[in-house]
Amino acid sequence: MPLFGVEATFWALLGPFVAAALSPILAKTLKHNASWLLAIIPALAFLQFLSFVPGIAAGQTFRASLEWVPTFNVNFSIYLDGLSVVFALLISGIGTLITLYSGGYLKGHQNLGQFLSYLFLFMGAMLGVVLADNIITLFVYWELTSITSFLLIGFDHLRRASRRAAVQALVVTGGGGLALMAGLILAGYQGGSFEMSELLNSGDILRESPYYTAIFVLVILGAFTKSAQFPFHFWLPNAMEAPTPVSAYLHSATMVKAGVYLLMRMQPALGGTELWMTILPIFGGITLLVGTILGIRQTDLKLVLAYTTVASLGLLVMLTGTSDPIAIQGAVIYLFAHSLFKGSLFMVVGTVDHEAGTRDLNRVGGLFSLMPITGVAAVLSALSMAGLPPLIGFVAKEVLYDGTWHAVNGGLWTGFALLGNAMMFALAATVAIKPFFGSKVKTPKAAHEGSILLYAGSITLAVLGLVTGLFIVSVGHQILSPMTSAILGTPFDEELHLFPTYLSPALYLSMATVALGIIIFMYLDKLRLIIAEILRTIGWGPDKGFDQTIEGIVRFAGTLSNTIQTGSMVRYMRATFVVIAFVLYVPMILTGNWPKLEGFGSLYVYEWFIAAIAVIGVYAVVTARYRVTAIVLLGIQGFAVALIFLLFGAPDLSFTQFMVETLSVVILALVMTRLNLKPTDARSSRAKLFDTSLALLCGAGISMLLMSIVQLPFDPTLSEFFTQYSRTIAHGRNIVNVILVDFRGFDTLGEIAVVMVTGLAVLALIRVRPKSEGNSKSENNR
Amino acid sequence: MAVTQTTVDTAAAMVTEAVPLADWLLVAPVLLTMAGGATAIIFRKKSFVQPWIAIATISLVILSNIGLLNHVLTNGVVTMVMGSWLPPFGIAFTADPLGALLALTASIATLCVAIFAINSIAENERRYGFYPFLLMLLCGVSGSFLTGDVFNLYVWFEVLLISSFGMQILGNEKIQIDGAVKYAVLNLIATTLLLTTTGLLYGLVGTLNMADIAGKIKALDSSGPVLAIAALYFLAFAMKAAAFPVNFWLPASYHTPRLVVAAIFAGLLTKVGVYALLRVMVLLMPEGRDWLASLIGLVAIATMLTGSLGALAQTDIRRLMGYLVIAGIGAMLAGIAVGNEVAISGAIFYAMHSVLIMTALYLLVAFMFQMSGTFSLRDIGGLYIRTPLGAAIGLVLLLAVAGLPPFTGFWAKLLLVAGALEADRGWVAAGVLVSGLLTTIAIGRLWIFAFWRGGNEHTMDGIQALPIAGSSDASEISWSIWLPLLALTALIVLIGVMPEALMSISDNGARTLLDPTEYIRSVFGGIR
Amino acid sequence: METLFAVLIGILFAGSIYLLLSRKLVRILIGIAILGNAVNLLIFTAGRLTRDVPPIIPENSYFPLEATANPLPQALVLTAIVISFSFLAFFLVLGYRTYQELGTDDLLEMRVAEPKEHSEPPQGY
Amino acid sequence: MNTLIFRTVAPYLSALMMLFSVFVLLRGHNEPGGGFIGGLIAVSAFAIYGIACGVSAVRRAMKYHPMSIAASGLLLAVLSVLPSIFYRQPAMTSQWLEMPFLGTVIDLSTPLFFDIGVYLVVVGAISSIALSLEERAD
Repeated sequence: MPLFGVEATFWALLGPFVAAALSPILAKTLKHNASWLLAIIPALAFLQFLSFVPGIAAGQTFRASLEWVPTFNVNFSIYLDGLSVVFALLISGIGTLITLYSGGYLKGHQNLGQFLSYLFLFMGAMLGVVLADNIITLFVYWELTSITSFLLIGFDHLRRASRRAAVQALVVTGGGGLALMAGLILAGYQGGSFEMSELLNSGDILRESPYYTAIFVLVILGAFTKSAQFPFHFWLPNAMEAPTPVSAYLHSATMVKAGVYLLMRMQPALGGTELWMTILPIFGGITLLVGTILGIRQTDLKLVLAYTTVASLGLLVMLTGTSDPIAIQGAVIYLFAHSLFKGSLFMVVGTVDHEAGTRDLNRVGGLFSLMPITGVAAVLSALSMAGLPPLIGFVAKEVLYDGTWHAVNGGLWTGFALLGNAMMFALAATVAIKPFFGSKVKTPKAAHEGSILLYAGSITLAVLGLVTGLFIVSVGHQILSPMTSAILGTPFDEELHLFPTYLSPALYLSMATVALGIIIFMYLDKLRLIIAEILRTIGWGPDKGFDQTIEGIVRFAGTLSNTIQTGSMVRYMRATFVVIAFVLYVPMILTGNWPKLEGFGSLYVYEWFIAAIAVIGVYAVVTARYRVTAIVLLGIQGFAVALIFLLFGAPDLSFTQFMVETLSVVILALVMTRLNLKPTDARSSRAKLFDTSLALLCGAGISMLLMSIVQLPFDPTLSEFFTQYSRTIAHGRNIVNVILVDFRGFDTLGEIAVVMVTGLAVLALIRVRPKSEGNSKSENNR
Repeated sequence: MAVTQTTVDTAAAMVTEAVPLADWLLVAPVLLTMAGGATAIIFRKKSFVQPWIAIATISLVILSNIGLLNHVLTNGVVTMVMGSWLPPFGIAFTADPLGALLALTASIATLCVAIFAINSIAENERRYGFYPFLLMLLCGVSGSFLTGDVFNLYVWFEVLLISSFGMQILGNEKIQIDGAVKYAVLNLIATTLLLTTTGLLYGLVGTLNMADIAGKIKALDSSGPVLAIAALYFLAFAMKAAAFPVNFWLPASYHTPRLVVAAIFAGLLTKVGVYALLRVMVLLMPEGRDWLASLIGLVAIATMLTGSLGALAQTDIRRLMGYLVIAGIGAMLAGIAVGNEVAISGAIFYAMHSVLIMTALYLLVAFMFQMSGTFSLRDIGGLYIRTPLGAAIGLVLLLAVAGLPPFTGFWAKLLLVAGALEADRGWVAAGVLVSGLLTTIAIGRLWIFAFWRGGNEHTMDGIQALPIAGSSDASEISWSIWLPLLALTALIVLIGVMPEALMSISDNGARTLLDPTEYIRSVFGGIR
Repeated sequence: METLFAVLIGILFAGSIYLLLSRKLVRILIGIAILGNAVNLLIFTAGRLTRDVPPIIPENSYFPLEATANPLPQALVLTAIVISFSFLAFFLVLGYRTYQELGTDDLLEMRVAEPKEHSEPPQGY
Repeated sequence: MNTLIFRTVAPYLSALMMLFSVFVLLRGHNEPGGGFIGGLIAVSAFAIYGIACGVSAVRRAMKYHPMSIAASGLLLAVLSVLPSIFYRQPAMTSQWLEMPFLGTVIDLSTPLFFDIGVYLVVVGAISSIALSLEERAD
């Protein structure tokens, strides 16, 4: 692979995995300083992605492909366009900062190496998701993010809450992933290609396909679970059990945005239909409101941020769903802005937690003088989040209002957006003002500014939010508009301005948002109490539902297994024979192929006689009351069978049958008479009736099947061959023996192997003595 | 002798041209294991040489199987007729990619188990036949995979069955005997059904050679008996493969023998049933398969769901793994139910995956037992802290069995789902996916309980686990566990990351099954 | 004449299945013995029956002088007899040891591997 | 059963039966008989000897452990499959060697060795089962 150009991107994809392998080693020797060294890898990847920006702004796209599983059309292909490159930039860029931050945050932690390892694995997977062109490759990376986030969320694994959150994330996002897999494969078959870049051009075929609804439902199941859309939103706040660097990374630019990415990616292929334009905005809007309302309820700063993330994701899904170009442009800018301010705010909260020892809203205050740099970062980011000029968040809000206002059903979506944004404004204010301003509160730890590792990330991202806001025109041209074009599938380049050039509805909406936001902020404490009260009254949520579902499934599984696997051998046998009877009769009934009851005429009397003896023998055995009688009677039918063999030209068989039958009876008698057994059958008469009918049914079925076969003409080619060559080539006059040792000698080889192993197995049964009961539990299975 | 010598046209009855030596690779696994098994019995009192006889034999078998697979991939389906008798008169051994691939995988799993057994099977149990049983089991399994004759298939089934009986009871503890009764009786019914059906099939078509049957059965106009025989074969092999609702024997017995034994059982036994289903339902009786497709689909889904739900319901890790075997069987049946190239190739890939993963999982159970001294999900815990490497192996294996990428199980599931969707059988795909989700929950729980949790289920939050009584340190775990466990895990990761080679073999195998011309041509050569 | 034997085989199967369904291990063992005979007879019959003439070539000929019984099913049955006999022997000893170890031959009382009391699966995380 | 006459006669009877079993084995290729039946007759011979003179006497008479006999029988059978490899023929292709012996011609052939293998396996394995069962009885 070359070091420059499109192919070099494969190195950028490989980089994080290399870093993951290096982390434990470096962390062992360099401790937290290892993160400086390791951060170089994502930084290099960032530069690599950056090199594509001018080309993409000029309307180019890039594609590179390696063979992976050609048998099944799975390629290791990457597709770089406006959409994927922005995501890649965010993932690698913020990833670099998070790497540094992790070093500071987990300084001195004994598992720092493992942590960085998981983080890089996640980063690699996430880069793969956004860059993969092949839908199967995309899915592989998609599930990898689920698995690695499982490890990251559960990092603090000795706490039950962490484990629960990790499993929850794995089950919800992994489960959604399975639906996505089916959806993507269906789309691939319908669209005629497994490459996303080609699939995007067959949007019309997909939208008109009879499978469109199925594809749509499956794909949005994947996207909604990953991006925490209502009612799957609950795993995201729980994932806050993870160390803060994880939250800052997963919930700003990466994991949770994967679903949004997917929807944006599929917009040209699946978007624009009524279904798309209804379901997405509705669920997005609901998620927006649920997220903000639940956010107000929280006092834990990290949880406040988590719920606003949920809300922001809802907003993004809603905007994408409208399929309106301006709204999508709004989504793009908002997504970009959100990645910057949310990443920064999470790091700020982490730093506060790290330095002050708490992140409870009511236990912190007046930290600005103690932690000025962090404070500045917090204020800048919060301004962006609140959507105030001159930060990029403001631009985002202007454009998105413009979009919803003009979209189909725009009024409703605008309403959702207004309410959500106002609450978001209030929450942004809370996060920035409460901890840093106002009167000083005594915190568990004496707070002061942390090391550069701790503030570098947040201040960088915060300043970036300001810079991109100030230079929005060129940022728009270079980065945001190409991304919008990629989502729309058509070129889109509308000039962006920091300040509106004319008085638009968007500006009024913006002002209304601020006004409403301030009111909410003022009554925040009261609102919190009210919401808490309402939630208490409801007393149930999807989070609790998850536990109940799992518990229910496990309990149901237990009952089901115990019902099927009763442990009663008698039931097993009955079930088995019922199935056998079923299989015997169903083909006959369905094909109507019953045998003719004929052909008794040509029999001699003694043949009837022998058959009768055999039947009597069996009947006697079945009804025998005592074992010994049964065993002796067993011989009768055996000898009758031997006689039949003799009468029908099989002396070898007959002799063998005589010998074997005698030996069987002798051994049976030898073994069984030594046991002190009760003679009774011990079956109730009802059970006997059932067993008798079942046995007769099976017997009759086999009889009829055999009859219908022997009434057909027979093809004797094989035996004619054996007869012809038995003496001439194989030098034997006893054809049966020649078959045994020559024509079909391998059967005999297998047969004597069975005999030999039987001998050994019986020896093992008799000679090996079990160990004494006391230690058998631990001894069994060393 | 009084008779005058007659002239015989030998060429009309026998293969007369020289046979390439490479064709002997077809019978090598069977003959080697038989010779090895017999030798091990002769030396049974020298218990320290036993493992090495077995390991040497199995290594040779692996080499021979690699050669065979290579032979098949370069020259197409390979046939050798025993005793030079022209097919269909003698017994033919025929290796197609399916058979050769599974034979190789099976021998690899057996080698791992043979190594694991070095330090885990007591002297007395070695003397009474562990290694001979193991070798004869491999003999029966290899014979089943490679034979091209239905009656001969039955014989090899019996070889592997009696060997498995021997392994099952080794130790003679109460629980083993009880498990053995259920295992043995139910399996005997299955093989008897198999023999009955084979007898009926012979009565119907007058031949036993698979290629010959595949050709002749098409010519039969009477569909009734053919369908009945197809249904009976399906039932017989479904019992062997442990499909719902005839799989009672598996959960009743897999937790009872020695773990080594459970490992090889889980790896090989059910897969032989699946193999036979593929061979008989797809190659020999495609009409029967088409006719039964919906039923097989239902059975597959029921098997997958009862398997994965069963895994969720268990407290004993060994039983949990047993249910995972069942869930996997359901997935393979789903491939047979769908029956197109992608799905069949998925079933083949899954079978290969299942041999490796189930063996590895029981080795993992042994490892976990050594570390914690318990099989109960309630009592186990704290393994992550004590053995990060073990935890990583555990995670990889469990993710692989749940079908998550980038491990072997994922590719198998992918093919199955894609095949089902391509064939417009979305409900089968849904079954595979739902079962995958349930399995994910089950393995997620298992992993957090055993590894992440600090101690047993009563451990308080965040408190470092105290070592559980009877447990040992990771460094005390014998190399005879580490080596096979690491090797299998490495193989699973390697195939998961680079699946192309095996995908193309599976695909090749599926094509050979679906279009029997190559198989028939290989057996009959230029005769027909 | 195959029809008669088809009926006879059905009866043998029915008898053995009835025994297999019983609760007592000894009866099951006897059922297995009968099952083996039933299957052998089935294979023999499926290869069609011919009276009297065994498939043996006279000493002064290279081919049988008249139509003989079909030799192939005989060979198959011979293999099957041996195998079923081996299995029967194993089962007999297994039954014997079962009684020794578990002290019962009643299947409903054999609950070591799968005990009667089912434990609830563990919950929680 | 355990009379003096029986004890005296049993060894001779057993020896005769052993001879007969070998006869049945060898003629198997041409007349009814063969390795399996021959083996069963030999087992009966050992059984009679065992009932008369005790298990340990049988073990002494057999010289090798019955399982070893069975295993060598299987080895012999496997070996008899192999010679065709030298003639570039498929496995198990029979090889015939006509040896003049005391005026008659004896056919030495791989199927014969194969059948002897069958005989040994049956003798070894079945008598091992019988012996171990009889031992438990004591």
